[in-house]
Amino acid sequence: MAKTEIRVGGLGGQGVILCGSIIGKAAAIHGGKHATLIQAFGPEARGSACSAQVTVSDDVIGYPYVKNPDILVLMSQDAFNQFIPQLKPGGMVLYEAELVKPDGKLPEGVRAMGVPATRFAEELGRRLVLNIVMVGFFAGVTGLLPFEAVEKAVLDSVPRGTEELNLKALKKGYDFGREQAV
Amino acid sequence: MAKTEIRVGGLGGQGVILCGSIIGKAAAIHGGKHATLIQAFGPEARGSACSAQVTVSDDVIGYPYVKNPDILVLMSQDAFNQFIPQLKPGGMVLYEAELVKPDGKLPEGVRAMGVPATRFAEELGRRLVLNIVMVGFFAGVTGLLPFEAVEKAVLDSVPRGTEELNLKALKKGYDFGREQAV
Amino acid sequence: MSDDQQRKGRGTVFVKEEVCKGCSYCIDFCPTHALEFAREFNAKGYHYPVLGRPDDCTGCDNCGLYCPDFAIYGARWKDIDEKKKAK
Amino acid sequence: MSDDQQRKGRGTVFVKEEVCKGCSYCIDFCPTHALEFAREFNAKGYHYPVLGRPDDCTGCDNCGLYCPDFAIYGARWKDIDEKKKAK
Amino acid sequence: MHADPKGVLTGVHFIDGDHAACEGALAAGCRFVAGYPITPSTEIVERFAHRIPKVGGVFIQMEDELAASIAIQGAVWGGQKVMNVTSGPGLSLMMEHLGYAFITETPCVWIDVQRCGPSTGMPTGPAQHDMMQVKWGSHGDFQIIALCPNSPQECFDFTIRAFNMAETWRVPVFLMMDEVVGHMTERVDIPEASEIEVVERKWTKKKPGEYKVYETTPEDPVPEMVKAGDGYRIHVTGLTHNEKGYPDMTVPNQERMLGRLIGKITQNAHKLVDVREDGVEGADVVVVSYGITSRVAMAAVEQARAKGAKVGSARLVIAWPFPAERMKEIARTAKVFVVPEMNMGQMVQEVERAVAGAAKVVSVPHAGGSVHEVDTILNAIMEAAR
Amino acid sequence: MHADPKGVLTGVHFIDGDHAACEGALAAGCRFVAGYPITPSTEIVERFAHRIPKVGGVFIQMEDELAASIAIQGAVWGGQKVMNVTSGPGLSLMMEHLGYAFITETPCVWIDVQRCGPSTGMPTGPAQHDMMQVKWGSHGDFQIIALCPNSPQECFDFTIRAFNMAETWRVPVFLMMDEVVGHMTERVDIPEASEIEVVERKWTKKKPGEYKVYETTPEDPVPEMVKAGDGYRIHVTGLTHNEKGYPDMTVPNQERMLGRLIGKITQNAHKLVDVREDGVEGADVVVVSYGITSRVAMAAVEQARAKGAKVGSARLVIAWPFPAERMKEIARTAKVFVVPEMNMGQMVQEVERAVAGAAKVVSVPHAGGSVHEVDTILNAIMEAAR
Amino acid sequence: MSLLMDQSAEELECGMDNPVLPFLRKDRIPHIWCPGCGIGTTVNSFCRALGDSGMDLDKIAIVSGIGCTGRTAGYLNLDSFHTTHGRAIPFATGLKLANPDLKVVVYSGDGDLTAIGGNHFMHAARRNMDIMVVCINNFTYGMTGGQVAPTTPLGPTQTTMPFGNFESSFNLPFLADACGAVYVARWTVYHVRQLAKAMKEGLQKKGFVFIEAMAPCPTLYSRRNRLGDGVDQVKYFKERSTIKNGVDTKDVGLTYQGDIVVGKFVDRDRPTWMDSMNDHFGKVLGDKYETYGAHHG
Amino acid sequence: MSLLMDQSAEELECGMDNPVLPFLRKDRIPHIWCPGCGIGTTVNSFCRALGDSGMDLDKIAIVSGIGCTGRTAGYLNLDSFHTTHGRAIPFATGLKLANPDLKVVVYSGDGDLTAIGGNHFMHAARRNMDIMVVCINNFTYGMTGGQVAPTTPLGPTQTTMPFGNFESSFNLPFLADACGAVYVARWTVYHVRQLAKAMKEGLQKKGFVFIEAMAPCPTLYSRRNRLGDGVDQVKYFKERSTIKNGVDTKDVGLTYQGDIVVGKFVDRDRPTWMDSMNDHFGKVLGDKYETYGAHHG
Ligand SMILES: Cc1ncc(C[n+]2csc(CCOP(=O)(O)OP(=O)(O)O)c2C)c(N)n1
Ligand SMILES: Cc1ncc(C[n+]2csc(CCOP(=O)(O)OP(=O)(O)O)c2C)c(N)n1
Ligand code: SF4
Ligand code: SF4
Ligand code: SF4
Ligand code: SF4
Repeated sequence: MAKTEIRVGGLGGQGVILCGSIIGKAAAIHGGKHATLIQAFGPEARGSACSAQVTVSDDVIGYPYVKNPDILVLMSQDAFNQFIPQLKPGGMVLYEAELVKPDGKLPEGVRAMGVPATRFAEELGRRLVLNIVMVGFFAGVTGLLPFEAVEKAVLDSVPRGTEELNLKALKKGYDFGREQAV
Repeated sequence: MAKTEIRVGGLGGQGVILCGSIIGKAAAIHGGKHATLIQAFGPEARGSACSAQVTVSDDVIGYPYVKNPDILVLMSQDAFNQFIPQLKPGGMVLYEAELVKPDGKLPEGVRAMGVPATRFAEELGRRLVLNIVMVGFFAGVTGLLPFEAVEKAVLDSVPRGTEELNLKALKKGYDFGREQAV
Repeated sequence: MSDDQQRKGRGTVFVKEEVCKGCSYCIDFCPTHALEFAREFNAKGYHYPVLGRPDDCTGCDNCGLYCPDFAIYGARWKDIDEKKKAK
Repeated sequence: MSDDQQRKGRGTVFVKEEVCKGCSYCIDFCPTHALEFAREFNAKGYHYPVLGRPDDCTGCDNCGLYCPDFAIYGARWKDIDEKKKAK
Repeated sequence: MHADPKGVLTGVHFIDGDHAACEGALAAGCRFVAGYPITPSTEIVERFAHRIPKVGGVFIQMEDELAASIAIQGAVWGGQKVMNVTSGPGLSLMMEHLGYAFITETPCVWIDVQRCGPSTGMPTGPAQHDMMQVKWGSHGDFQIIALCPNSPQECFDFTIRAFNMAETWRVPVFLMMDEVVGHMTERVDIPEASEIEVVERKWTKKKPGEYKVYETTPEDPVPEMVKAGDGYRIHVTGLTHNEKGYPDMTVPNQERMLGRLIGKITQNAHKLVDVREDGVEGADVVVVSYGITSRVAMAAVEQARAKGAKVGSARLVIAWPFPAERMKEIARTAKVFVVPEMNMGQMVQEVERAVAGAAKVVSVPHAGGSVHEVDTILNAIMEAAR
Repeated sequence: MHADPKGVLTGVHFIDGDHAACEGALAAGCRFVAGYPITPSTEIVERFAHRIPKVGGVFIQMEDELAASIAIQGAVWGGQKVMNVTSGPGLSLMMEHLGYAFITETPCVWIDVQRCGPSTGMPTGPAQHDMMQVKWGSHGDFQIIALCPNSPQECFDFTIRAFNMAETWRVPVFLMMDEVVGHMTERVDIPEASEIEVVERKWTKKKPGEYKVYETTPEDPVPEMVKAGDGYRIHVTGLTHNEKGYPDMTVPNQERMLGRLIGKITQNAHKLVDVREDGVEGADVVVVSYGITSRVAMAAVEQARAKGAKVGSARLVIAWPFPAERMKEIARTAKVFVVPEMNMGQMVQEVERAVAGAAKVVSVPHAGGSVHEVDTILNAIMEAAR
Repeated sequence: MSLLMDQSAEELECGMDNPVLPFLRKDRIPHIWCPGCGIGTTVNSFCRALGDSGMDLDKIAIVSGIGCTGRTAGYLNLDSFHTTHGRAIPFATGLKLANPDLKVVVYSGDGDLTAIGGNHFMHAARRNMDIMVVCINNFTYGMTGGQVAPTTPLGPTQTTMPFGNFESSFNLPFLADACGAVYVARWTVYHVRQLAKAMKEGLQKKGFVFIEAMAPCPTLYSRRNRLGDGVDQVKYFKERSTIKNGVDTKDVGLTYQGDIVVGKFVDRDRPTWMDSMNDHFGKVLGDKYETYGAHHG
Repeated sequence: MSLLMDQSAEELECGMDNPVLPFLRKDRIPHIWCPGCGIGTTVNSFCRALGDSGMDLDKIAIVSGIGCTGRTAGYLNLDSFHTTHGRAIPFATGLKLANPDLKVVVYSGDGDLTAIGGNHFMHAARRNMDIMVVCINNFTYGMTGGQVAPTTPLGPTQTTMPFGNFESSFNLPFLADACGAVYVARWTVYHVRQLAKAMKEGLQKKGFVFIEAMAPCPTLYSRRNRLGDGVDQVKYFKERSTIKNGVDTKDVGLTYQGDIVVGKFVDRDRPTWMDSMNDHFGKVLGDKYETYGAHHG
C-alpha cells in the first residue's frame, strides 16, 4: 500500500490550499490514485497561517489526516517552524527559497530543496502564480505524479484566461525541480 | 375529607373565571379552606366558551380537576348543555334564569335554581356585575362559605372605585339565594 | 321575500341571524338608517339587525360591506328579480 | 531618536515594523509624501514604511490617524522633547 | 442574604402559577425583564410590568424573543438579576441565546410555561413537551438546571430557588411550568422578606488588576463576577475563550473550557438533584412524574394503593440534572417504573437509560392538550403490578 | 424516476464535501434554496448560487436563518424541492421552523455542517455537537431522519438519499456533516442522470373536490401532496389540524394527528435504520461511530485488530431513527461498546439506552475543534478488550 | 351537516346568496373574531377586491402569520397558509419564487408584521419582492390579550403598559416607503370601498405592495381604554380621517385618537426581485440563461 | 512575555507611545484584520474619539455582534461584549437599562446590524434607546468570505451573487432616520478626523445615534471586483465624496463606485426610552415612583 503524505504550509493569500488541491487532483483524477485533501484554517478565519494536508495513496484512504508527512511544501517561515518537527525521518522539504530560511534547523537525513518561487512568479508577471511554481517544483523533484496529470489538474483549476501563464509557471517550477532532483 | 367540586360555565366576557376565582378566594383566604381553581379556555383564545373548575376542600387538594361537579354555576345555554351530563347524582345547578332554559333536561334528583342575574345587574346599573350576582346567589343558596368571606373576596378582586356597586350586586344575589334556599 | 310580500323600499336585506354578533356596524353605517336591533337574542345572546324601516332600504349593500361576520347583505329588488328569473 | 540624531523636518514617525501589514495607507495619505516602503520584509512578509524624506515630515500624525494596525504614529519634535523632559 | 423587602408581597394570596412565579422573581431580586408575549406565559410579564415601577426596576417588551433572550443577558452584565419568560414557539427562538448564556456563564432564570406543540399546536392546551428541548435545544454541548413546580405555591418557591441556583452555578436555570400550573389558582403564602433566603451574585472582591473574568480554582469551578462600569474592563465572548475572557481557539483550551462548564453540573449533580419520594421503599411499582402530572399521578397512586398494589411515587422536583443515581438505586428494589408525561415519552428515556435493564420501564405518554385521565395512569400501574 | 439531466454534473470531480452536497441536491432535483451564510456550510450555497441560473431555479440569500428556514417551506408548497443549509448557530435559529415543517409535513432537506460549539465556539473547528439538537431542539414532540456522511462522495450520495427520504416520508431529513467532511476534498464520481434514482413528490391524482390535504389510509401514513395554484384551495397550518388541514384543537384530534406524525418514523424505524458493520460478529468490542469519526475509528479498529483484539465496527449511516434494535442484538454477543464522538457524549446515550445494561458502554468524548487522535480511540478499545 | 352560512329558504327562493361567500370557506364560519372586531370587515373588503379584480382565484394564495388577524388565511377559500408568528413574508417569498404564476398576498396583524416580523418586512420591501402585504393595524396584540405593539400610540393602556404607553410607535407607511415599497396606502375599516379598491389595485400591481388597514379591537383596545365598542372606534375613524392621496409618508404618523391621514401615498414602479434576476442573468449569461418562471402563465 | 505593541527602546527613550494605546488591549494586537482592511482605521478614529470626549472610560461599554467588525469589542480596552450574530443592539439595550450609568456603544458590521440584526436596529431607533451604533459598512459579509449584503450596491460580484449583484440595497441613513434616530452621520475611512469627531459627538449625545463608516474590504470586495487594494478604495472614497451636512437622508443612497454623500445628516432631540419611562411613571404614579437610574451617576 504505497501512501505518500504531504503537508503544504504558508500564509493566507499564497494559494496554499490550491497548491494542495492541484496535487490531490492530479493524483485522484488524472493520476489513477486515491487522494484526500484536508484544509486547515488557523483559529481565525482571516489573516493567519494556513495549510493543506494531502494524502496520495494506491488504496482507498481511511484516516485522512497527515500526522507525519513524507513531504513538506513550505512557503513561510512560520510554516517551516511549525511543520519541520512533524516530518518523517528521511523525509523531504521543498521550500520557497526567499521566504524560508532553514538555517540549520533541518533534522538529519532530510532532503531539503528551495525554489525562488515568488521571484519566478514575479518574473512571469504575476506574483500570484507562486503556488503553481511550487506545484511544478514539487512534481519535478518528487516525480510522484506524471507531469501530464499535473498539467491537466492545473488547467482544471485555474480561472479561464490564465491558463497560459499558469502553465508557464508550472513548467518553470518543474524544470527547476528536475534540475535539483538530479 | 369534605370536598366540594364546582364548575362555573358561560361565555367569554361574562366574568366566568372571576366568578370562580372569588369563590375560591373566599374559601382559601377568608374561609379557612383549601381551594383550587382551574381555568378552561376553549380551543380558541377568543370568542368561545369559557369555564372554571373550583375545588373547595378541608384538606390539601391533590388532583385539581373537576370531573363530576357537586355544583354547577351556569351562565349560558351552551355551558348548560355541555356540563349537565357531568353533574354528580343529586348535585345542584345554579343558572342565569334568562339565558339558560333547563327545559326538562335536568337529571332526576337534581336541585336547580335560577337567578335573573343579568337583569339584576342591569337594574344596578352595570350589566358587567352579573357574575358578582351569581357569586352572591351561590353563597346564599349553598351556604358553603360564610358571607363575610365572600364579601372580602369580592372586595379583594374588583377594581378600585367599583366596590360599592359590586357589594350591592353580591347582596342582591345572596338575598335572592337565601330566599330560594329556604 | 316572496313576490307577494310588500315591497316598500328599493331594496332589502338578508340576515343570517345566528351568525350575527350584534356589533351594530350595519345599523350605524346604513346610510338611510333603515336597520335596527331586534329585541330578541340569538343563541349566542346577541341582538341581530332587522329592517325596521323597510321603506328606507335602497338595497345599497352598505351593511354587507361593513359586516365583519358576513351575516347581512343588501340587494336591490331589481337585482333580486333578475336572479330569480335566472334560476 | 537620540538628541544627537539629525533632526531634519519638524517631526518624525515611530513605526512598529512587526505589526505593520504593508497596506500603504500611511504612505499614500501622508500630506507631504515623506514616507516610503522599506525594501525589507518583516517576519510576515510585508514591507513596512520608513521615513524616506525626513525633511518633509511635519509630525502631523496623519499616518497615525490612518493606520489600521496601530503600527505607526507621528509626533512633532516639540512634543517629543517635552515628553522627554517630563520623564 | 435575605430578600429585599421592596419586592416581597408578604401575605396570603389566591393567585395562579404565572402570577406566583412573577412574585417569586421579585422576591428573589429580579429587577429586569425583557419580554415578548406568548400564551400561556404572558401573565408573568404582565404582572411584572405592573409591579416593577413601584419596586424599582425595568420591564421592556422587546420586538421578538431573540431580542428578549439576549437583552436580559446584557442586563445581567449591567448588574441586574433577570428572567426570561416564554412558551414553546418562543423558546425555540431563544435557542441560540441559551448557548450564549451557558458559554458566557451569565446567570439567568428561564421560565417556560409549556403549551401543547409541536409548532403552534394548541396554544391554550398544556403539555410537557419541552423537557428535552431545554436539555438539548441549543447547538453544541451545554448543561442547564430545570425545576418542575406543580402548584402556584411552588411556582413562587421554585422561582426563588431557580434564581439562587442561577447565581450559585452560573448556568441558565429553567422553571418548567405548564399551562395547567400556570393558570391554576391556589393559595400562595408569601413570607416576610427576612424569611426568604436569597443568594447574592458572586461579586469578586479582587481589584481590577488582579481579577480575571473566568478564573476559577480547582475547588470552585464557578468564577466570580463583576459588572460593566466597575472599572474591570472585562471582555466577554461566545467564542471559545480563556480565563481572561479572550478568544483562545485551540483544542486544549476548548477542552479545558468546556470541561469546566459541563463539569459544573455533571460533577455536582449529586448536590443538585431533588426527588420527592412517597412510599418508594418496598414498592413493586414506582411512578416517576413531574410538574402537574405528579398531582394526577398521585391520585392514581392512591387509588392503586387502595386496590392493594405496592406503589411508590418519585417526583422529579429537579428534572435536570436527571437523578440517574437515585433511579439506579430504586431499581434495585422496584420491579417496574411507570412514567406518565404530557408528551410522547421524553424523561422516560432518561429513566430507561439510568435503570439500564434492572427494572422494567413503562411509558405512559400523552399527546398533550389536557392532563392524563387518572384511570390511564392507574391502569398502567395495575398492569405493571400484576 | 430518474434524475433530470439538467442538474447532474456527470463526471469525476475532486471536490470537497460542501460542493459535493450541493451537486447531490441539484441531482436530486432541488431547485430552490434560501440561504444565509455561515461557516463552514457557506460553500454549499455559494456553489448553488453559481450553478442554479444555468440549471433553472432560484437561489436567494435571505436576511437571516429564520427567513431562510421558512422561505424554503413556502417554496415547497409552491412546488419545488428545497434545502436548508446551515451550521450550529444558524440551526439554533431555525428550531421553530423545524417544528413547522414537521407538523405541516413539508418535505425538505436540512444540511447541518457541524462546527465546534457551544455558542460561537470555534467557527472553523469541527464537531458533532448537534446530534441531539436535531432530534430535540424544537418545542413539542417531533421526529426527523438524520444521515451521517463521512466523505465527499457520501455527501453527494446521501444528499440524494436525503431528498428521496424527505419526499417519501414528508419529514425534515438532516444531512449531518461536520467541518472536516465539509472541507475535505476527495474524488467524487457523479454518474449519469439515468443512473440516479430520484423519488418524485407524492402528487395526488385526486380531483380538487375529492382531495383532503392530510388524508391518509391505515396502510400508508403519508398523505398525498399538491401545490398552491393547482386549484385545490388547500389550507395549511401549524395549529393542531384535521385531515382537511383545518384547525381542530381537541385532545382526541391532537392524539390522532400527533400519533400519525410520530408514528410515520417510529413505526417504520426498521425500514429506515442503516448500520454499516465490519467484523461485528464474534467481536468482544464494538466501536459505534458516525460521520468523520467513523474513519478515525476505523483506523483505531485496524490497529487494535493488529494487536489481536476482537473488535468490530458499527457505523451509524443513519443516526436518527436510532438503530436501537440492532444495538440490542449486538449486545447479545459483544461485551463492550466503545462510542467515540466529537462531543461530550450524545449518541452514546442512545446506545446505553438501547443496550439496557446488556453490555458495557464506554463513551470516548471529544470537546471538538479537531478529530480524535487515533490513539485515544485505540486506547479505549484496548482497555475495553482487556 | 348544514352550515350556518348555507342559503336560507328565503335566499334559495330568490337565488340570492351573500356575494362574499365564494371567497370564504363557508364551513369555517362563524369565525373566532370578537363582536365588533374590525378584522372581519377588512376580510369582507378583501373578498370584494378578489371579485372585482377578475383574477383567477386558483392563482391567488394567501399567507398569514400568527394572531387574530393571522387566522384570516383559514377563512379564505384560496390556497392558504397559516405560518409562524412573524414569518408570513419570508414564507410568501418562497412560495412566490417557487411558483411565479401565483399572486401571493400576506395578510397579518401589526405585531406579527412589524414587531417580530419587522426584519422580513424591511428586506422584502427592499428587494421589491412581488407580494401584497395587508397589515391590519389594531394598535395591539389581540391574540395574546392586549399587549403593547410597535403601533400603539403614546397614551393608551395595554397589559404590558399598564399605566399607559410611553413608547414611540412606527409610522408604517413611512417605513414601507423608506424600505422601497412600490405601493403604499392606508385606509380604515370605515373606508370599506376605498379599502377594497386599494386591495384590488394591490392585487394587480407588481412588486411590494403595502396596505395598512386600521381596525378596532374592541375587546382589548377600545373597551380597555374606555373608547366604547368597535362601532365607536369606526365612528372615530370616520370623523377624524382626511384623505390625502400622494402625501409625503413622513407626514402620516398616528397619535392616540388624533387625526388620521388616509389615502394612497405611493404608487411607483421599479423592477421586482425576480424580474431583476431574470434581466440580469439574461444580460450576463446570454443565451445560456433560460428565463426563470417563463414556462409559467 | 513582551508584546509587539510594547514600547520600543526608541520610544522608551523619548517617553513616547502610540496615543491610541490606552484605548486598546495591547495584548490582543496584532488584530486579525487583513492588510488594508478599513475596520482598523475606524477603530483608530474611535480611540481618538474616546480620548477627545474626555469621558470616564470605566463608564463606556462596547458591544459587538459577529463578523470581522464584530471582533472590535475584543480589541478595545473597555468593558466589551462580543455577542451573537445580529444581536448586539438588544444586548446593549439590556446593558444600558440595567446600568444607566454606562454609555453603551454598539460597533458592528453592516450585515450584522442590518441583515440579521435589522429588526433590532429598527426598534431600538423607534424607542430612541440611548445607545450609539457604529456600523462599519464594507458592502459585504467579510467574516464568512464575501457574500452579498443588504448594503451591496447593484453590480459587484459576491460569492452568493456570482454573476454580479442584482438586488437593491438599503440607504442606511435614510432607514435610521425613518425609524427615529436622533443623530445620523456617514463618513468614510478617508475622513478620519470627521469620523472621530462624529464619534465623539455620538458619545456625548443622548438617544439613538447612528454612524455609518464606509470601509474597504480589500480581500473580498475590492480585489474580487478588480478595484485594487484597500488603499485604492480609500482613494475612491476621497475622490468621490462630497460633504453635505443636513441633507435629506432620502438623497444619500449609494451606488457602485459612484458618488458618495457624507456628513452629519440628522441631529435632533427627543426623549430616550428611559427618560420617557421615568417622566411617564413620575406623572402617573406620582410620589410612589422612584426615578429609575437616579441613584446612578
Ligand atoms: C414565536 C411566537 N412568539 C409569540 C407568539 C404569541 N403571539 C401570538 S399572536 C401574537 C401577537 C398578535 O398581535 P398582532 O400581530 O398585532 O395581531 P392581532 O392578534 O392583533 O390581529 C403573539 C405575540 C407566538 N405565537 N409565537
Ligand atoms: C446565527 C448566525 N448566522 C450566521 C453566522 C455567520 N456569520 C458570521 S459573521 C457574518 C456576516 C458578517 O458580515 P458583516 O456584519 O457585514 O461584518 P464584516 O465581517 O463584513 O465586518 C455571518 C453571516 C453566525 N455567526 N451566526
Ligand atoms: S354588522 Fe353583521 S355582525 Fe354586526 S350587527 Fe350587523 S349583521 Fe350583526
Ligand atoms: S498604515 Fe500602518 S499597516 Fe499600513 S503600511 Fe502604514 S504602518 Fe503599515
Ligand atoms: S381580540 Fe381584538 S383583534 Fe382579536 S378578535 Fe377580538 S376584537 Fe378582534
Ligand atoms: S475579510 Fe474584509 S472585512 Fe474582514 S478583515 Fe479582511 S478586509 Fe477586513
